[in-house]
Amino acid sequence: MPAQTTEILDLETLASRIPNGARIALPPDYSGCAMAAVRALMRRPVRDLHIIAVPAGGMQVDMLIGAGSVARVEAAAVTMGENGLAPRFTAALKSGEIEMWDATCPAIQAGLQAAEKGIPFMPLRGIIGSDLLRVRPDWKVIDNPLAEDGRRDPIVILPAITPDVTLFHALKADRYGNVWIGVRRELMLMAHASRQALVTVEQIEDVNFLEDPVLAAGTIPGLYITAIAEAKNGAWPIELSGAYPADRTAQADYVKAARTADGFAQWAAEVVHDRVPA
Amino acid sequence: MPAQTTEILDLETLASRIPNGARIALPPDYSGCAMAAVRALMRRPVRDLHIIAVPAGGMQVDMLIGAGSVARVEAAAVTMGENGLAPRFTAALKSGEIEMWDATCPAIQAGLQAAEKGIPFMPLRGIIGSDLLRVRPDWKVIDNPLAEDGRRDPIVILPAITPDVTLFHALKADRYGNVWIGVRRELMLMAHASRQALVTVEQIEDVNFLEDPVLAAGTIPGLYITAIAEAKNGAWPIELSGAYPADRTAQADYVKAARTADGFAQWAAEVVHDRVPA
Amino acid sequence: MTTVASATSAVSTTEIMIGAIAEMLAGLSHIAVGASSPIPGSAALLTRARSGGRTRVSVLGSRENNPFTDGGRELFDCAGQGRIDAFFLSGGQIDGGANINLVGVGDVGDYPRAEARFPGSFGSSYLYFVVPRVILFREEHTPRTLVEEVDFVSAPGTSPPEVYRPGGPHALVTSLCVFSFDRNRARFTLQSVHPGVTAAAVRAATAFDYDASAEVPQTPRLDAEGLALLRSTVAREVAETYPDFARRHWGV
Amino acid sequence: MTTVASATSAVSTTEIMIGAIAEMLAGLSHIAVGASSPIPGSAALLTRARSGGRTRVSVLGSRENNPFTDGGRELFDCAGQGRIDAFFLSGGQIDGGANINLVGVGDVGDYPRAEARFPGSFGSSYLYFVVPRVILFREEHTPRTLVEEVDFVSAPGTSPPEVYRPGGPHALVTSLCVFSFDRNRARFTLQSVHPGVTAAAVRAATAFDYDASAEVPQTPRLDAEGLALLRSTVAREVAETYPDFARRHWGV
Repeated sequence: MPAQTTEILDLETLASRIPNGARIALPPDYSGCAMAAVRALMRRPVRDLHIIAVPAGGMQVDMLIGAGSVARVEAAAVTMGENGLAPRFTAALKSGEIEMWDATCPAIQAGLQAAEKGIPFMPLRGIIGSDLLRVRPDWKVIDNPLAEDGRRDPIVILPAITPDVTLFHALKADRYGNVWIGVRRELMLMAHASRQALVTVEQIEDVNFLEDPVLAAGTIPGLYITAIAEAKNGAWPIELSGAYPADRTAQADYVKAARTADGFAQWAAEVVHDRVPA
Repeated sequence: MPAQTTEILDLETLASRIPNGARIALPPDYSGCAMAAVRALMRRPVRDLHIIAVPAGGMQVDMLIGAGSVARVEAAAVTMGENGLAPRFTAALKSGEIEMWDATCPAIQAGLQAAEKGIPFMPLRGIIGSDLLRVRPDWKVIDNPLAEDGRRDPIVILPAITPDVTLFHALKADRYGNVWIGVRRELMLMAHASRQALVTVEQIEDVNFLEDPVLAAGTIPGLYITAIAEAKNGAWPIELSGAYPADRTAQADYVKAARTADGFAQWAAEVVHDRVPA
Repeated sequence: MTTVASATSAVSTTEIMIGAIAEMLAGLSHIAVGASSPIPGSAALLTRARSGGRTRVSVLGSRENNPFTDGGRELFDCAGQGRIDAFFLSGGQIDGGANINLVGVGDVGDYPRAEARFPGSFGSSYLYFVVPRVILFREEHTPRTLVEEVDFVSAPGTSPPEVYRPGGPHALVTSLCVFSFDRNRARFTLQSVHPGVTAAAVRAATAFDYDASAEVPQTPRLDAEGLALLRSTVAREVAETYPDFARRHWGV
Repeated sequence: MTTVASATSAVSTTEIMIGAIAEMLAGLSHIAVGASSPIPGSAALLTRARSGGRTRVSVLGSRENNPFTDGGRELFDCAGQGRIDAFFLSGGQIDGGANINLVGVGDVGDYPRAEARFPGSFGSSYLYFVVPRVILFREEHTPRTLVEEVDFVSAPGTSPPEVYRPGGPHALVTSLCVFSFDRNRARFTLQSVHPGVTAAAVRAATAFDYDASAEVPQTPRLDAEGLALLRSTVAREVAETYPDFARRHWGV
């Protein structure tokens, strides 16, 4: 009799659980983006998000910036990949309307690992001499206290990153809230590190993934999952590995439209507020 | 065309790759012990091992101590579980013939994670006020450099643990050296952290586990695996999840015999040097 | 015993201990249990059975009740995240300051040589600090186990205020009695004695000093419903992880 | 182009760059390639094809050639373990000290506002330190990209001796030429110019100072065998991860 502590919600209710001002962790474009839930957030619209991109942001980050939902972005990069620069992100940094916490990929992962372990900081090699240290006063260089023979060994230490909430999309969950993610372990790290994890899935199955040793190996236990909601094509127009490829036309259309604020608004009126794929 | 860098060896050759004096990481009794390979090491016999039990040791550690193969044990515990104290370990600590580095489970895991990340140390909560700090001069208490407002926040930091070699047994490998371990991720951590990983398996399959997204989720890539060897019943008399249960009679026989050095020698003559299960 | 214990059989000391521990667990969200802890394990599974699915129990070494998929470190990480409300520790020695010793008997100056060597500290040196409600249990209640001062501190009962410590000892359950622990005073109080045990007998069997009121109540037994549940549904769940224990006590 | 390039077609600048990079990779055990790096990716896959299975290539974002099973951090952990011999970085700006800028153009004092904002540093601030052979590549070779001093240092080209740094820049490959980098002198040397390019043209297109001998050799082309391999087997492997690139260059 496994415990049943994960709530099963509908998409809009799940999105409503993310409060204004939340520090929200979002996965990269190759790892399951909860695009349907992001559109629900834009319809509300949510405000003042601190986005933690794990470790880089793409279309979902750019859309949320365009919708005026973002106060701050913490990321190793924000990009539309082969479609070029992220237009609303780039514009927002030119105008100065969002705060940027530039990072480097392994620093975000190390910060989340610190939260996962319940430790206040994590050391990381590299970074010294980078201007990231200038713009990230929360990062600090110390002398490795275990260096041999009093040798100087400067090393960067990074504070734990504990998101209020993690939001992503996956292929499937079971009714106990166990979510199968396969090799996409960054999603597990995010769920472990975050206070809450909200997950949309293509489908919820009436089984227990943890009873199958092969599935269990790629499963985040329901223990870490606050709530799940079904969302068919929930990652569209981003790819979902094992289910569907990226809709490159829709992505290119977005990048083209979002070059200007007006273009973005028109795009959002059509794609976010009306034409919600079922 | 995947690279083919993992060697496929026979059991004795695989065991011969572990030099005297090696710092060797061994898994706990529930996680796939390479007992056939350990018996091969005892027949040689290997000498002066520094065993890193991840995080606790059982029958394989006790056997190696009995065989005179061990200089040092680094472990959170050594126990025969429901069969009680580990007899050769207990005797060796009474006589003082091995060095002991007592630890606590998460400290060993944190040390391996530091090696996995290529960082020189890892902080860990707890431990302060434990006599472990007295007997582990390599562990150090520092003030958290990120503590707020000059508040004192003492925290233990642990050096990275980089084993020379990891040795374990698993259900199956493929011909590219990919090893399926399911949820037993401590084996992956050990392989990542170690300079070499030697693995025995029930069988080597002529496929590529990484091509199957469900299997891939529980697979250590061959990238980290130095060599594999087939060993049927390779974990006997320890259980191998998904294959066979523990042989509790054989384990109880061992504990009874190993109460004395003579008893151990007799047991070894019979079980290690002659009756090698195929 | 090879037949199922009926609900009317006499309540055993083991069942008294299980009942006492279960009472301390009521209402918690997530209880974790170590590999060789059948009495706390039974108490945790009983608590879950009475919670209607709200209490999660994670039993190390169990196939059915171990939800972890990230390797041996996950239990400790999970506790460090504050997601585990209760855990259980024992000790070769436990002293009046709730310090526990899982390493050995003898002068720590002689370490690693020991007069008697225990298996080792396992996760105690960490979990004792981060799990809010740690329940100590030790069936053997003698001056040899409940000592004035432990020879080796695997994990201290209390810490100075600057040490990060959201967790710590809540109580100590033995085959004779239940002690509660006051973290501010670093001291045990005799809470209750098991049926047939006197406060004087506890005092005689305990080498450390502790507080006790003049009238020490008896440890409450499980009510009939709880006992029936323990001996049926829960006993079968216990058998999955602790088959010998379940057979011995409830014949399942 | 929609037909497969034959082995006798003219060698393109892209193929010259691929050949130059491949030469730097020969004999390495493990080469990792970022997600949007088709030229280095092609060079790595060509190296693997010529290695007889001894060279491992890990391409981020590839299904076929991404061996990682431990999430986004594994590439970085793997590099930290010393298991990656070569990696590739680019930059919105690269300067004569091999400092790279992936953040933006403008005074760092105005950060985060920027005259032009690039995507961000990605893993460069780390990988540049731990991967022994980092090859910089940038197709656009102009004073705008190869600057005297970068506006923002995503990752420095060199570090003081006390800084742990087993890795760093090895060379810079552009559409015009190949520079080698001397870590002790923190300075580039013009190693070779691509066919049809003069040393003077490189000097005019480069805003940073660098060394050059009086006679700069031409960047060697791939031999016929290498070119044939690139345009057949390797092109098809490249297409798995970089379909547009492979179609454009080799019609596969």
